[in-house]
Amino acid sequence: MIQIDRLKELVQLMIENDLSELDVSDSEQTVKVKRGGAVIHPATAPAHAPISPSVSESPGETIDEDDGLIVIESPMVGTFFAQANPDNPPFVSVNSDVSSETVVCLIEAMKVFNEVKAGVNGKVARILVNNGDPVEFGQKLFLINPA
Amino acid sequence: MIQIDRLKELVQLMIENDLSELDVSDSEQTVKVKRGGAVIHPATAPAHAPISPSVSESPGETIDEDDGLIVIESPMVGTFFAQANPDNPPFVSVNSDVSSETVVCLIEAMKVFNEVKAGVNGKVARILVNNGDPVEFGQKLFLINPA
Amino acid sequence: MFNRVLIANRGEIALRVIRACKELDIECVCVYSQADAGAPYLSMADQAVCIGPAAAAESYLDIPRLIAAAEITSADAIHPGYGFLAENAHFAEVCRDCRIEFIGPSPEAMALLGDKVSAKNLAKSSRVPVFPGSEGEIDDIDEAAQIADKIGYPVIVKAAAGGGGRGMRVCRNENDLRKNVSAASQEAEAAFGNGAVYIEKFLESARHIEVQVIGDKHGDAVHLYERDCSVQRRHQKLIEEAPAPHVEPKRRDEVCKAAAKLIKKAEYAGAATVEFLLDDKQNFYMLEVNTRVQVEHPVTEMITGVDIVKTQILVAAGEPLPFRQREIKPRGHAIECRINAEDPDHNFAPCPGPIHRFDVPGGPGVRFDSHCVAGYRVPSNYDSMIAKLIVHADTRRDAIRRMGRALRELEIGPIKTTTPLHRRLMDNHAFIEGGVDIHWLERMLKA
Amino acid sequence: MFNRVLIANRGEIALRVIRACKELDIECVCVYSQADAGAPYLSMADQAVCIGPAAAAESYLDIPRLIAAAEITSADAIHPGYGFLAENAHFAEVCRDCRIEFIGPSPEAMALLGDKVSAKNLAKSSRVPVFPGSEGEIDDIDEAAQIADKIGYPVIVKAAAGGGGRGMRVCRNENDLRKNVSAASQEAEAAFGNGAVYIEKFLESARHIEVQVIGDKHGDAVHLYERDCSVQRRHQKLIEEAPAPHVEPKRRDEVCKAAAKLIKKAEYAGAATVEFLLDDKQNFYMLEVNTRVQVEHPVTEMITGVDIVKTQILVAAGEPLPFRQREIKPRGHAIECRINAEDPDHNFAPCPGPIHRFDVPGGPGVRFDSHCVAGYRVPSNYDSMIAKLIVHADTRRDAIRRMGRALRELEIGPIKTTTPLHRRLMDNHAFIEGGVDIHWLERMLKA
Repeated sequence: MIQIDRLKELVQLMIENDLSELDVSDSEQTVKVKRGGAVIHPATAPAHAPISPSVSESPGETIDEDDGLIVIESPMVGTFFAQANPDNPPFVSVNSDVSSETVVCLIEAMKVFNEVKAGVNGKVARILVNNGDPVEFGQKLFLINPA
Repeated sequence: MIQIDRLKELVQLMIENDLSELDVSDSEQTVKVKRGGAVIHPATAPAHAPISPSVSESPGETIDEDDGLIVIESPMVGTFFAQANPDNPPFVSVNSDVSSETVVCLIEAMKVFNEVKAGVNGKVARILVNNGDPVEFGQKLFLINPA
Repeated sequence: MFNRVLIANRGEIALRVIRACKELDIECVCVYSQADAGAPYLSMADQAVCIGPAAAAESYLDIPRLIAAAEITSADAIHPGYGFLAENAHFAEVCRDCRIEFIGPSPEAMALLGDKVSAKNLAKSSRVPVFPGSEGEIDDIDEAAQIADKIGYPVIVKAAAGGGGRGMRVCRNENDLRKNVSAASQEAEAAFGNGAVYIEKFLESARHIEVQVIGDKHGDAVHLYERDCSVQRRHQKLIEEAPAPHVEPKRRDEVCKAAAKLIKKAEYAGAATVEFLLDDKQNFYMLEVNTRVQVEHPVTEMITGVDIVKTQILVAAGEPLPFRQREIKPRGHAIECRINAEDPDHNFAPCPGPIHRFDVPGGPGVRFDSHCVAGYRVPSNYDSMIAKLIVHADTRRDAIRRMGRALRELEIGPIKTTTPLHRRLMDNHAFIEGGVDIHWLERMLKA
Repeated sequence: MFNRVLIANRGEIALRVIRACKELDIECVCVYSQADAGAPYLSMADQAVCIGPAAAAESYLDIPRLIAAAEITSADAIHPGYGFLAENAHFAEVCRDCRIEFIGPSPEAMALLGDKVSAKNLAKSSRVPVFPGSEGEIDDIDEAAQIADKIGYPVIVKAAAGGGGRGMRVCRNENDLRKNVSAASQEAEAAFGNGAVYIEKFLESARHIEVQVIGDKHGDAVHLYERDCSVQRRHQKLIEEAPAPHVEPKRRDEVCKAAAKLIKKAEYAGAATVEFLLDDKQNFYMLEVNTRVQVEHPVTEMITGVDIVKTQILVAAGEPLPFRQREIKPRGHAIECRINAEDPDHNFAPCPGPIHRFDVPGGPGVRFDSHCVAGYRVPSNYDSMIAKLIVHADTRRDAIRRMGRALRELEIGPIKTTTPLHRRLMDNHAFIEGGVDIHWLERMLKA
């Protein structure tokens, strides 16, 4: 049987600690309670913040939740270059094999060209930016199918 | 079996504590209740608004949810008088029998004394204001135990 | 000074008066109907008293209930706000009989300026420009035709006791006139119990300019310059500004001075607005006098630095005006946009209901007057204005830009409001140019 | 004029600059760290660029990232706000090298006024009153003792390159002095790589008064009068006001004029603040010059009508100041309360976290500058200021009353803020009296 007193105690606990949700169950009972409060406006909800790379001068990698692909994020803000100079072929293309040390692109900032390495072994699945594009810190650049 | 009284208690708990969702189950029962959707700030939550009497010059009556008592509300804003003049006894006291036409008090506004009738047959259970008190429109004056 | 002021109104103007009382260190009591129970502005008053059900006739318009509320709370003055009973001379009289100060003019001054014929006569003797027309009511149709010939068609037939367009008829020639005079008189008799009508020159197109004046009980009156309120829809003002653009300074000054003189002659203590139409030849013609604070008073406050509502309270308490005419030096330009809970995309259908999101603009030169907060529910019982956004800047162009950016910061939802329309208007060439007429907005909305 | 301004800052000052750009019809780009991703003020910029992780050293303080952000967005100017890199002459220099206009003084003017010894020398030649003390750095301890004798104890030993209290030592007698000079020098050497120290008169108790000045690239500089920022806790200003109460008008005018002259002499284009201590005999002593816009700039905007941030942008673009000294006529009194996400009942512990309720004050004379809205989460990575509440009224007493009522309208929760403390301060007799010293608040909090 549902005991009101027990429930009141739980609610009091929520109020005192400003809990917005409570979900308790044991073999006999399940209790779920939500409480007012935190309406986050749609427009002010944090945009999907890319996960920060642990070392800022090496690319960030995160596992893309969709299909196990690994993301190479931009470690800096600047301009994306797919090739070392206009006459060279691009560092990598879709289906290129990459190892942890493979240079995949350059990011130019303040006239300095910074090499970005794959940081993972695998195959390039997708390239998400075009040669010459401006990129932000944390922007997704490549999807890698890990070996 | 679902007991309405028990359910009312749960709903009361939600209202008092501004809960928006409640989900309780045990081996016998499952209760899920959601409330509002609009998040009302605690300080802006509507004060308990007394139910408007249908005819403004006759007292409002509502069934008090606690224990089946009927409420006589003030039909106007003014000063509450329990007796016709200082030398007279009060119109009614606790345990007085009242009929629909029994005058239970006067409300004075702009030097005019307005009679308030019980509007119900029964016994006075409680008197909620004191002689000479200012009263608002809709304020609870008497609780009547209906005959 | 008063000990306790009762506010016989609701919504934003109730909050405006609460703010003035707080700043003057006067206690305030706000009445409310059941539809406004729990509204957040009520908690800012020292006391709130429920006076009746949602219907205004049984709450905000019910004189005995308001007086009783003042009596049980020992209020020594009543501020009527605008609308409801603010221009009801009987209410002002009942207040006086009950020894409660009505924060506004005496019933006599209110009646004198509320009647269009007596107001017009007093205006003429104060050199306030009025519409040429009959001197008082028309007795004889031939005499009316002669007058109409003299002032030139079109003319308008109006009820002396009228208002809100009832009993008004435009006549474009003598035939029209002969038909309309008796019809208008009958309509006026039915509507106001007074069949007196008069005729005046009629303007096909004009701007709405009004002069803010405030008088005290010591025979002084000071004008606070003019406002332009020509952006209207169905006689409802939507945008107001001060000063009025493209008005010849000399004419403006003359009219403002004359308006102050009129209020002084009426022995009027309190805030008054003398409304004019301005034709395309820079001629002013007085329309009427409003004997209360106006919705759009903040634009005048912004350019003059005068707190009109505080001043109303001070003069009602018998204090002399705290400023002289020569001390009033307008600075910069101010604009007000009325934010109504209406859907401008669906013929301005009212949109009452709960507000979940209420993000308010800020920064320099921005003022926001609203009784709403996130979580408030706009009741369906009263008018749809939920906020006034006011900006002030050095020039009109700067003020328009500032209003544009402030409107883009304002986010109210999920109810619909007039905000998107205002955003468009701030980018509109004709509005930016300034000096649009009173029919401009309706033409624009149709186009 | 600029096409596009990059804002190298965050929070309320970023929004303040966005507002100025919008009103000047200039596009703006705002940078942000991952901790600020999704913040509502970013959506008011034309563009937002993520430049790094939460740590300021890798985002708001990282010069190459800021320059790169300006380059990829083709911004032709950078506004540094306050804090972070706003007073970093190297950053101003890098901007110049990259042909991006730094909205602030030239690196040379910044360095000249940033160094305390050179600033003091220039001040003296501009008749800006300074602390009596050594002329530049101390070479010899006996000479220092002689100077200290002349100006009288207590004196303070300061590092020429110093700031933030490091390398400062108060000496109450010659023994103290002899002990402290070399110790302070070693500390300064370690902290700033420069062991030069100087001595100055030390005031046990004083008020913090500062003069707002703004200069252009055409050799002009205008002061916008003074502010009083004496209500401080641990060198953090909590309340600022303009004008400063109880200052002898003639002394005030002299000091303001001298401050403008100093800025002019430094060939300084942009906003600058000359900070003073005022002793109980109405003597001013210059503390230092801040070469950026101040948090408390709105109080000056309220009394002068000048938009300081817009003016910064205009002068950086090479325009002459849009006003002359004689056109600056202060009107009324303004007060600012800093609303910090701190718990005043628990030693001002920071209270970052989500804001559910954010009800903002409004009405006449109220300005509210904040980057927050309901639903915003205050990040724990940066300073705790979440809003500035500013009021303006005719008199100081009216402004205090207005602030009191506005603070009672302000509701922020569930995080704790300094609001309740400010409410108490507006009722405090000493604050109402005016002219409290810089240690008053701490004494009051202890009592």
